[in-house]
Amino acid sequence: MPSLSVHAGGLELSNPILLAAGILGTTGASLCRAAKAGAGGVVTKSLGSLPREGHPGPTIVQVECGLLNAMGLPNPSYKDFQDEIDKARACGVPVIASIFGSFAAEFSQIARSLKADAFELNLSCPHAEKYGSELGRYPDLVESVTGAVKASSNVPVWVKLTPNTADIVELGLAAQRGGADGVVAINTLKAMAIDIETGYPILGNRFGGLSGPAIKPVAVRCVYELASRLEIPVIGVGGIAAWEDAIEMIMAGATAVQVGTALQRGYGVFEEITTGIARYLERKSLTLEELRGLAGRRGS
Amino acid sequence: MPSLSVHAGGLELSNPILLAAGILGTTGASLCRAAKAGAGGVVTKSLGSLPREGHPGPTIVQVECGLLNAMGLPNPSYKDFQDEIDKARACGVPVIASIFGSFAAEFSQIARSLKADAFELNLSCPHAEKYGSELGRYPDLVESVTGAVKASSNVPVWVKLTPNTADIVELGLAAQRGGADGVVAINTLKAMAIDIETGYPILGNRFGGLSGPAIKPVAVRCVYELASRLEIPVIGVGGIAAWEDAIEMIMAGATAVQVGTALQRGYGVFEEITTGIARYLERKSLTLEELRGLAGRRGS
Amino acid sequence: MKPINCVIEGVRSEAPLIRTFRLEKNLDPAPGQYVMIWIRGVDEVPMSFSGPDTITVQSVGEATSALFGLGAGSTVGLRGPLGNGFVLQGKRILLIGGGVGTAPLAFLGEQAKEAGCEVASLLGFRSKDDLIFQDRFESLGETIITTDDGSLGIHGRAAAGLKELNLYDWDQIYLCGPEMMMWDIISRTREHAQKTQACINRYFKCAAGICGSCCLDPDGIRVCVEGPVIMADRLLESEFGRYRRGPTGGKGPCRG
Amino acid sequence: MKPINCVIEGVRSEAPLIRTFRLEKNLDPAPGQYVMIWIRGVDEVPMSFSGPDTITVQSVGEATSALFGLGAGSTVGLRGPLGNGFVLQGKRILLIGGGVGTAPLAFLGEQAKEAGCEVASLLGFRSKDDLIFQDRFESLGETIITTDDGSLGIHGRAAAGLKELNLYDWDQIYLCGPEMMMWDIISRTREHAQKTQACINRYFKCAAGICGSCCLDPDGIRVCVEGPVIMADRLLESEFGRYRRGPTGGKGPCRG
Ligand SMILES: Cc1cc2nc3c(=O)[nH]c(=O)nc-3n(C[C@H](O)[C@H](O)[C@H](O)COP(=O)(O)OP(=O)(O)OC[C@H]3O[C@@H](n4cnc5c(N)ncnc54)[C@H](O)[C@@H]3O)c2cc1C
Ligand SMILES: Cc1cc2nc3c(=O)[nH]c(=O)nc-3n(C[C@H](O)[C@H](O)[C@H](O)COP(=O)(O)OP(=O)(O)OC[C@H]3O[C@@H](n4cnc5c(N)ncnc54)[C@H](O)[C@@H]3O)c2cc1C
Ligand SMILES: Cc1cc2nc3c(=O)[nH]c(=O)nc-3n(C[C@H](O)[C@H](O)[C@H](O)COP(=O)(O)O)c2cc1C
Ligand SMILES: Cc1cc2nc3c(=O)[nH]c(=O)nc-3n(C[C@H](O)[C@H](O)[C@H](O)COP(=O)(O)O)c2cc1C
Ligand code: FES
Ligand code: FES
Repeated sequence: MPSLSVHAGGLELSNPILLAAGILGTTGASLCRAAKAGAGGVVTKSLGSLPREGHPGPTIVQVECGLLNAMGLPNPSYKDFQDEIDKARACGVPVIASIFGSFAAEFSQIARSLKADAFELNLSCPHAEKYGSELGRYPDLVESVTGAVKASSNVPVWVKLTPNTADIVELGLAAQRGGADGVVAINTLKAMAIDIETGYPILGNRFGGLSGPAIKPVAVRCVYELASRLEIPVIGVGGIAAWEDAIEMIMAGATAVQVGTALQRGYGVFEEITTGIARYLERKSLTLEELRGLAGRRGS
Repeated sequence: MPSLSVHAGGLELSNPILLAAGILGTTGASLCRAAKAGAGGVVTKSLGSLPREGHPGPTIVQVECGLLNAMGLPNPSYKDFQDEIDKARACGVPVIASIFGSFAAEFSQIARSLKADAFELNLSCPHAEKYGSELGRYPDLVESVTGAVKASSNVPVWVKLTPNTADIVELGLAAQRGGADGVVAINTLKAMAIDIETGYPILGNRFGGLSGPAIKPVAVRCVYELASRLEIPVIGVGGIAAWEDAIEMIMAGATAVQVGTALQRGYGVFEEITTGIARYLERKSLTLEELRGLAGRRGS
Repeated sequence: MKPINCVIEGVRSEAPLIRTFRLEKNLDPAPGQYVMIWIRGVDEVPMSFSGPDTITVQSVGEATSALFGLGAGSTVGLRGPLGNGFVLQGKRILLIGGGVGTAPLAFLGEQAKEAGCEVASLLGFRSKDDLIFQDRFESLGETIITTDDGSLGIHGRAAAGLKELNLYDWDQIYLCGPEMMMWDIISRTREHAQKTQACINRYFKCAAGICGSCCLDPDGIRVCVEGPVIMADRLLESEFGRYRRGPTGGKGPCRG
Repeated sequence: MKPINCVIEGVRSEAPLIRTFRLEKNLDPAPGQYVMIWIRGVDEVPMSFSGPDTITVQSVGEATSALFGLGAGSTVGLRGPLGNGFVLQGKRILLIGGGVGTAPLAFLGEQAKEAGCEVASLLGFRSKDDLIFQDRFESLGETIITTDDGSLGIHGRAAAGLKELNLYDWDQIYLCGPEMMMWDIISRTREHAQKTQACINRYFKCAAGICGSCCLDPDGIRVCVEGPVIMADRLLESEFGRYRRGPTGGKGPCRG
C-alpha cells in the first residue's frame, strides 16, 4: 500500500484525512472515536473564552444538497476543555484545538492556556455575532490575530478562512503574513432556509452555514486559488464525502483534507476515504506528493 | 385563480417568474419561446460592446447539486442584438437587456444604444476577466456604473449582484444610491471542478460559476438580507427549480424570481412554477403581496 | 429533510404539567424513537412517541411551555422519526418507567401485547397527581405503581417496586424515566443489564449524529442516532448516572 | 454528470483528414446521437457516433487537430450520448450523406439492416480521395456515389444522384452532411420533407439545452437536446440553409 503519511502545516499525520471543527468534537471521547476510526488528526469544536449555549433550535436543516447549521459556537469555554483534549491526545493522533474570540488578545489568551498539538483559528464561522467571519473578512484582522496567537504559542497555527468574501487569497496572504503554518479552507457559506408553510426562517438563528456536497465546487476553487498563491500549506474542507472528493481536493492543492458533514453517514467515512486514496495511488502509481496540486500544474 | 401580476422594479409583469440572464437568451426566438411558455419576463444573454466568443470548452460541468458554467460572456455585441430584442418584445412580455462592460461609460454607451424594456447590469459574472464581479465587488463602482446607466437611459435599471462578497447588502445599497430600480440576486458562486483521472480543471476557463439547487440557500439568504435593508425591490435568482423554491424566495423578500439552471428540464418549468404558486395562494388564501417578505416579518 | 409541517389534531391533559399531543401525521415510528418538534419561533426539542401519532410532553421550560400554548389546529414542524427505538425480544417483557418516561413504554407495551407478549409494568411517580397512562398499562397486564409520597401504590421510588418482581422471570426489561431513577434501577439489577434496554436522554442539538452534543463517555456513543435506546450494560460503564452535558457541552449533574 | 474518462482503443485513418477513433466505452448510443469529446487542455466538441463505440472525425481546426494528435492509449473525456438520434421508420430506408456526415448514417444503416430493413445510400464526396465507409454502405445495399470532381461515381453534388432514385419508393429518408448539401437536398425534395430526418449541426456550447447557442430560428429549437435530428419539414421553415450562428451568437453564413 502506498504511504499516506504527510507533513501538513507543522504536523506529522499518518494520513491526510482529518475530522473538521465542530463535528463530533465536543468531547474527548468523540474525538478519540474519530481517531480510532482512522482520522489522521482531529479538530475540536471551536472553543471561546466563556461558556456559550449556542443558538436555539432548529440548529440544523437538511437541504437538497447539504446541511445548514447554526449551532452558534456552543462550548464550555477553553477553561473546561483541557481534559477533553488530553483524552483525545491519548488516542494517538494530533489534536488541533479550534479557538475563537472577538479580538486578538482573546485568541492569544486561549492559545496560551490550552495545550494542544496545533491551533486552528476560527476566523470564519458565518453565524455568530462578533466572531468568526465578522473578523475574518478583514485581512488586517486576520493578520493581527494570527500574529498574536503565533507570539503566544509554540505549536503550529492554522487559520480557517471564510469563503464569504470577494477574494479568499487576500485573507490567506494575510494569514501567511501573520505567520500561520497553514490555512484551512473553507468554512461554511452563509445561507438560510425558510419554512414555506409558515414563512418562518427554519434555523433558530435565521442565518446559518451551508456545508456538504453543495459547497464542494466552491471549496475546490478556494483551495486551488490559495494553493497557487500561498507558500504555506492549504488544508481543504467542504463537501468531502468520498475518496474521489478527497483526490479532487488534493489535486486542487490541499496538503490535508478535513471531513465534516459526511460524518452524518458515520465514522466509517475515514476508512472509506483513506482506502480509496490508497487504491487510487496504487492504480496510478502515484505518490500523494505527486498528486498534490496537479490541477495547478495542468491548468496553467 | 389568484392574480400573479406584480409591479417589479419599474416593470409590470403578468407573473413574477422570469427567465434569468444567459439562459437560452442568445436569440429572439429562444427568448420568445420562454415568453410563450409562461415566463412573466425575459432577460437576454449579457451583451457587451464587442463580439466575444467566450471561453473554450468544456463550458459547463454538471456537478452533484448544480451546474458549473464558464461560458465567458459570448455575445455578438449589443450592436448586433437589437433585432433579437425586437423579436422577443413582440412576444408580449417585458424584455430586460442584460449588459456588461468594464467601466461606467461602456455600460452607458450600450444602454444608450439599445432599446429594451429595462436593463440589468451584469456586475456579477464570476469568470470573465475585467468584467462582472471584478467591478461588482466594489460598492463605489456599483454605484457609479448604476448612476451612469440611469443617466443615459429612461427605462428601469436593475443591478445584478454577486454573492462572492463578504456583504451583499453593501453592494445593494450602492446600487440603490446609484438610482437602481431594483437589484437582482444572485449570480453564480465562483467555483471549479477537477477531473480526477488526469488532474485537469474541467472547465476550459478553469474557474466558473456554480448555479442550481446547491446555491439556493445562499440566494435565499442574500435576498432576505437585501430585502430587509433596501428600499428598492429585490429580484431573487439562484437554484429555483420548483414552485416551492419560488415561494421560499418570495417569502425571503423577492418581488420577482428568475429561473436559470432549471431550464435544463425544459421550458415547462415556467408553467409548473406559476401554477404551483397560484394553487398555494389559493389554498392559503393569501395574495402575492402578503407572501412577499413574510420571513422577514416572522424572523424578527 | 426539512421539517415537515404537522397539524396538532388534539391535546389531552394527562396530569397537571403533562399533555398528550395527537399529530395529524402518523410517521410510523418504532417505540423508543423520537421526533424533533419545532415550535416555530421558539426552539426544536426531542420528544419520544407515546403512540404511533402522539407525543406526551411535560412542561419544564421555554419550548415545552410554548408547546402547551398550542391547541388543536395549531401546527408544528416535525423531523423524524429518529433514533433506534426499542427492539422487541422474547415473550415476557417487563416495563419499568418513571414519570413522563412511561410514555414510550406504554407505546411499546401495546405493540408487544399485540405481538403476543406477556407484559408487566413497574411505574414510579412523584405522587398520585402525577400519574399518567394508568389505564393503558393496566390493560397490558400486571402493573405495580410506586409514588414518592406514598399517595398511591408502594411508597417509595420505582426501585422500591423491584422486590415485587422476580427479574429472572422476564426475557427483556425496558426502562425509561428520569436519569437518577434509571441509574437506581440498573445499578441494583446489574445481573440483568444485558437484557435491559434503556431509553435515555442527553442534550440533543442536531439530532443528526454530527454535532457531538449528545455523545456519551467514554465511547462517544452518539445517543441521538445510535440511541436513545442503549443496553444497560453499556450504560453501567459510562457517564450515565454520574454526569451529563448541558447545552454548552460542559458536564453537569444528572438532575431528575 | 462530469465527463467520464475514456481510453482511445484504436485510431484508423479513413481519408487524408478523416479518422475513426474507437472508444473503450460503449455508451449504447442511438445512431444520430452525439457525444461531447473533451480533448483535455484544448476544448470540448460534439461528435456523432459512427458506430456503437466509434466517432469519425474530420480535422478542421484546433480541437479536431489536437484529437488527431492522440493515439491509441490516450484518453479523452466523454459526455453523452446526447441528443435525440434518428428514429427508425418503415421497412425501406434511404440514406443520403455527404462527407464526414456519412458517419452516423453508416451506423444507422447497419442497425436498420439488422432490424430487417432494406437500405440504399446516396453519398456525396468532394473527390475519390475523400471517400469514406464505401464498404460499410455497399454491404448494406445499393450505393450511389457522387463526387464533385467526378473522380468517382456520378459527377456533381449529392443532389445529382437523386435522379437515380424514386424517392416515393422509400419509407423514410435519413440525411446528414454539410449544411448546404442538406439544404440542396431538402429544398429539391420538399414533397418528401415529412419523411426526411436530417441530422444537423449548430454551434454547441453547453450541449445541455441551457445556453441558447444552438437555438434554431424562428422557433428556438434547442438543437443540442431537441436535435440534432430534425424533420426536414421543420427545417424548411427555419434559418437552416440561410444562416447559422457562430461562437458569439451572431449570424454567419452556412459554410460547407
Ligand atoms: C430522546 C429524548 C426523548 C425525550 N422524550 C420526551 C418526552 O417524551 N416527553 C417529554 O416531556 N420530554 C422528553 N424529552 C425531554 C425534552 O426534550 C425536554 O424536556 C425539552 O427539550 C425541554 O425543553 P424546554 O425548552 O421546555 O426546557 P429548557 O428550559 O430548555 O430545559 C429544561 C431541561 O430540559 C432538557 N432539555 C432542554 N433542551 C433539550 C434538548 N434539546 N435535548 C434534550 N434535553 C433538553 C435539559 O435537561 C434542560 O435542563 C426527551 C428528550 C430526549 C433527548
Ligand atoms: C451534433 C454534431 C455532430 C457532429 N458530428 C461530427 C462528426 O461526426 N465528425 C466531425 O468531424 N465533425 C462533427 N461535428 C462538427 C464538429 O463538432 C466540429 O468540426 C468541431 O467542433 C470543430 O472543432 P475545431 O476546434 O477543430 O474547429 P474550430 O477551428 O473551432 O472550428 C471549425 C468549425 O467547426 C465548427 N465548430 C467548432 N466548434 C464547434 C462546436 N462546439 N459545435 C459545433 N460546431 C463547431 C464551426 O463551424 C467552426 O467554424 C458535429 C457537430 C455537431 C453539432
Ligand atoms: C454542525 C456543524 C458545526 C460546525 N462547527 C464549526 C466550528 O465550531 N468551528 C469551525 O471552524 N467550523 C465549524 N463547522 C464548519 C466545518 O468545520 C466545515 O468547515 C464545513 O462544514 C465544511 O465542510 P463539510 O462540507 O465537510 O461539512 C461546522 C459545521 C457543521 C456542519
Ligand atoms: C449557462 C449559464 C449562463 C449564464 N450567463 C449569464 C449571463 O450572461 N449574465 C448573467 O448575469 N448571468 C448569467 N448566468 C447566471 C444566471 O443568470 C443566474 O444568476 C444563476 O445561474 C443562478 O440561477 P439558477 O440557479 O437558477 O441558474 C448564467 C448561468 C448559467 C448557468
Ligand atoms: S445531538 Fe448532535 S450528535 Fe447527537
Ligand atoms: S448548446 Fe447550449 S442550448 Fe444547445
